[in-house]
Amino acid sequence: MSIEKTEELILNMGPQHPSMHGLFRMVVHLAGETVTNIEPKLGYLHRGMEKLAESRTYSQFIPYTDRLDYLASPHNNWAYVQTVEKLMGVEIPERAEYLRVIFGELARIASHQVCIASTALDMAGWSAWSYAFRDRERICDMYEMTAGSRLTVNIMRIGGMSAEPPEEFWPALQSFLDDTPEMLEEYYGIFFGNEIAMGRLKNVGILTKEMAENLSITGPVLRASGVDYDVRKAEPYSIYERFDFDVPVRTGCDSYDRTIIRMDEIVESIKIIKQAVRDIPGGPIMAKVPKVIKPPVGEVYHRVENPKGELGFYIVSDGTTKPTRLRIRPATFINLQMLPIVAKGWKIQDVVAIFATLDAVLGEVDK
Amino acid sequence: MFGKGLLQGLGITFKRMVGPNITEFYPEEKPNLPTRVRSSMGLERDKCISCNMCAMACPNSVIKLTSEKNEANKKVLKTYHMDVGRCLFCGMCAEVCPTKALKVTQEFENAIYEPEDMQWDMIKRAERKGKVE
Amino acid sequence: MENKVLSRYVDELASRVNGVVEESFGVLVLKVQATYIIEALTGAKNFPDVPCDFLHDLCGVDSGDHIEVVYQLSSLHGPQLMRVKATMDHENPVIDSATRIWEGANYLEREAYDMFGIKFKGHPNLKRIYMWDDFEGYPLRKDYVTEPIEVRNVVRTRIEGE
Amino acid sequence: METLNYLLETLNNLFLIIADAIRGLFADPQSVWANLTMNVINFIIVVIIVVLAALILILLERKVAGWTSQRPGPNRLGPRGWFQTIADALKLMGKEDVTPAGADKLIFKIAPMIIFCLPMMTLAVIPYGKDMAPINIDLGILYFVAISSISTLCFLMAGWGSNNKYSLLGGMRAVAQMISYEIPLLFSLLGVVMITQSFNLGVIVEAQGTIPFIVLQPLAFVIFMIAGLAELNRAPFDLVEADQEVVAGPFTEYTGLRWGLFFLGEYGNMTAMSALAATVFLGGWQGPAILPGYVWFFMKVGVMIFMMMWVRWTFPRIRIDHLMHLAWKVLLPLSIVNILLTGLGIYIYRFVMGG
Repeated sequence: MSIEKTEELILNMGPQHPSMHGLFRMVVHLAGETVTNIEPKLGYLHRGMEKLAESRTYSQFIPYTDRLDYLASPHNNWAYVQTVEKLMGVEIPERAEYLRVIFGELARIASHQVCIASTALDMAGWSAWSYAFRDRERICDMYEMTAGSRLTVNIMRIGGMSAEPPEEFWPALQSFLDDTPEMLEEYYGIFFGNEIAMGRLKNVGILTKEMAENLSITGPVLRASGVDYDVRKAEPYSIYERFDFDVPVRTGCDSYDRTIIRMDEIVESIKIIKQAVRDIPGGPIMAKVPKVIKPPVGEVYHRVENPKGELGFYIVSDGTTKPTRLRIRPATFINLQMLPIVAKGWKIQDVVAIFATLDAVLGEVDK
Repeated sequence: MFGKGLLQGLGITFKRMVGPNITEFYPEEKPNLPTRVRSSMGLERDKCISCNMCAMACPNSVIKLTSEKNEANKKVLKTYHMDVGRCLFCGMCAEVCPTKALKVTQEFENAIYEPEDMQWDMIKRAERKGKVE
Repeated sequence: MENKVLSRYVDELASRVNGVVEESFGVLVLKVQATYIIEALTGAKNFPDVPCDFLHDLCGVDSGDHIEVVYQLSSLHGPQLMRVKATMDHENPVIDSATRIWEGANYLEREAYDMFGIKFKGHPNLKRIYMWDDFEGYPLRKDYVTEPIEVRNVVRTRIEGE
Repeated sequence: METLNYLLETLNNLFLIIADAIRGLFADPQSVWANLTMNVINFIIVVIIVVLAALILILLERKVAGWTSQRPGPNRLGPRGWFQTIADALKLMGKEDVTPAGADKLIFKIAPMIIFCLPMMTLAVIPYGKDMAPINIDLGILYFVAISSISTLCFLMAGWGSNNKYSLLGGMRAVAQMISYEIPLLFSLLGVVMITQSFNLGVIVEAQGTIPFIVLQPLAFVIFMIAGLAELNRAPFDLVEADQEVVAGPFTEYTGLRWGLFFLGEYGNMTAMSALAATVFLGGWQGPAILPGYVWFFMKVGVMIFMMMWVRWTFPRIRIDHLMHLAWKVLLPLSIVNILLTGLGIYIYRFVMGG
């Protein structure tokens, strides 16, 4: 008679799984419902962005940056064009800077709304999901009327912006800003204030401050672990030092704080946009840049605060029209390292929730 | 008190349930797209000076155009093909066009059944569009 | 001011690890040989006053005749920035893993291995991360040959009578 | 006024009159053959109720889902989309019936059939109107709960038979969840049984002539609703078929009409549970005599079902350890307290009334 032993159940989640946010795949080792180990497997959306960049000119690569973190595409444009501008030493006009800030912060709001929505959806909060997406549509409309696209906006150019916002943009922006407190109240009422959601998220997936620093975590996930660090404050790029805003920090280190900190960030973004709309000067939106962009020989690293973490571009130029090496520092790719460490010992349902709070976008993870 | 959040949530969904809908009834009511929307490309043959700027600006080498010289030694467009299967719809081609011969258009119903239909012959498309209107 | 202090420490560190210090766009770049990398990184992490204790990014660069690993260091407690470059042989790039210093180097080193074939000694799980396991070659190296568009771009043609 | 009253009376007893007429066709209205015919007719009626309820509820569910998220819901087929479920059913019939390679074929195939039978068996004891229970048995409540708990077995069979890890996880969750919630469910009903001193559903409805038991037993009603939702695997307790975690749990591998049967069974069970709630707590067919009894009954069932759907589209899903915690540490003690209070109340009532 053989002795039957209990075995680990090895469950393959993804790439086709409803809560894997795209094409993420993880192999989950389960003892009953409890997770004993997770092996993330990446590369199902790998398009070889860095390789593509080596065969594109500097301006041709801008549309590709849209496809990185496709929920906040203006931010990716921004990081990239600023890196090239830094390399070339281009000064861009004031109005363009303000417009960049407005679009960047709108993108941050949109991205956080998607994060809140998808976290709710991964816990079967269907209505919360649809409300957040409903409000995000208004931001998409604003993108559409300015740049002509709703998702992959492609709005920034090396040296400025691609287009001046049309007349109907400003009233739309104003009414959106006016409605945001109501929106946030609704998200809170339907999701964050809900006892079931709190029970699911609070004290789950603890990422301590030390772990976060050691794992190179950035962005809201880091700030939810109690680290007061934001590139916009620590190393102000663009014109962020002109605005008065706070960096929301929470010390809960759990899934709940990782999600609700995005609500706080939306509030701060609204503040920034309001100041930018108040102060925006007139003038041109495009600096004088040569038709063919040929940066000098050199290397530059530049980072911005993407909604999901720090997005960095490292460009090595050899003086030709195409970069020798273009490195993208993807925020969520690095943040994803915490998943196996944090999720160990929790239930399979918590893994889904923790993954949602990371707000991973597979376009950025897989590049 | 435990349960307050639950009741609040029920209240919000009930309010939305009896409130107005936000749906766009798409096939019956066509959306009114802003003029900057880049859903497809339109070419005006007469304006084109065959400068090849669009083909050079394109990140994915979607555009292939040929030209020939006419009696006045001016370049005239002969063929203009777009391999839309590779197109990112980034609008860079329309942006660099010096004569605005290539423009973004708001025709968004681009779904097709066969992969070979993704090869757009822009001149033919322009002519066909002229007939329809 | 801050930068001067950092610059002094970097110079000291450079003399210890036989490195060269350059400056590019306000960021100090420390170039070392691959064998000294652990010493350089630990040194940078433990600078007094201005520790560069946050591994911001790690990537490989193929500069033609040799391969480099570039570490972008920063700190969560100050504005200091620093870049460490480790140079190695193009044919057989081997370097010590930084995972013992920062756990966050794990995926980044796997990516560098995947794209450049840099072998990180002491890495807990050095496997390809983006490409599939039996993929041949290292795509981001300059000597990697990509097939032209015409070969890749296979379009199904319509069968008559469909 | 006289004629109106007469009309109402007739409407109220419409089905009884029809039944009497059918019985009247036989030489001896109480013969075995007459009884058999009546049973067959009752059976057919129950099947029609289950299928119709499922068809309507699937549409209603999608409509409610739409309304909560500010959409109109399905609106393509028929007036305001009323024929959507029929089209879906036809589509399901046309689909290929796939059995996974490693499946335990017998178990895999009979699981949906059994689950489809259960709502018919349970709905047979519900009194739809005065003297209108298809089968009037004295242990109605016990029978109902016993039969409805068989669905646990079906979920486990489907989960095990599919040879799929997600299904297995879902099946295991089903067993853990449904067996736990059985106990508070039955205990919450015991208070009502103590008051009426009968397990017969007809008697329970008769006892609510003046006051529905929801007033006397509010705690029991809340416990019953929560436990009932869990028993039905409805959100926020739908861990069994949670699509975000175990994709669709036991139903992952099912296609076509087999999957459709699961769906019919689920909505049938939902109707049955709402019918039980309406019968035991909301007074069943009792209501102001402006409408026939069965209309009142179905209106109450409708309200219960709407509540369930409303809850489903509002709340996120509960976690499995919280689920167990809720069942064993909250609902079970509360239901026992409820029984205790009911007993005390009955004792005081008798003491005061001098019984």
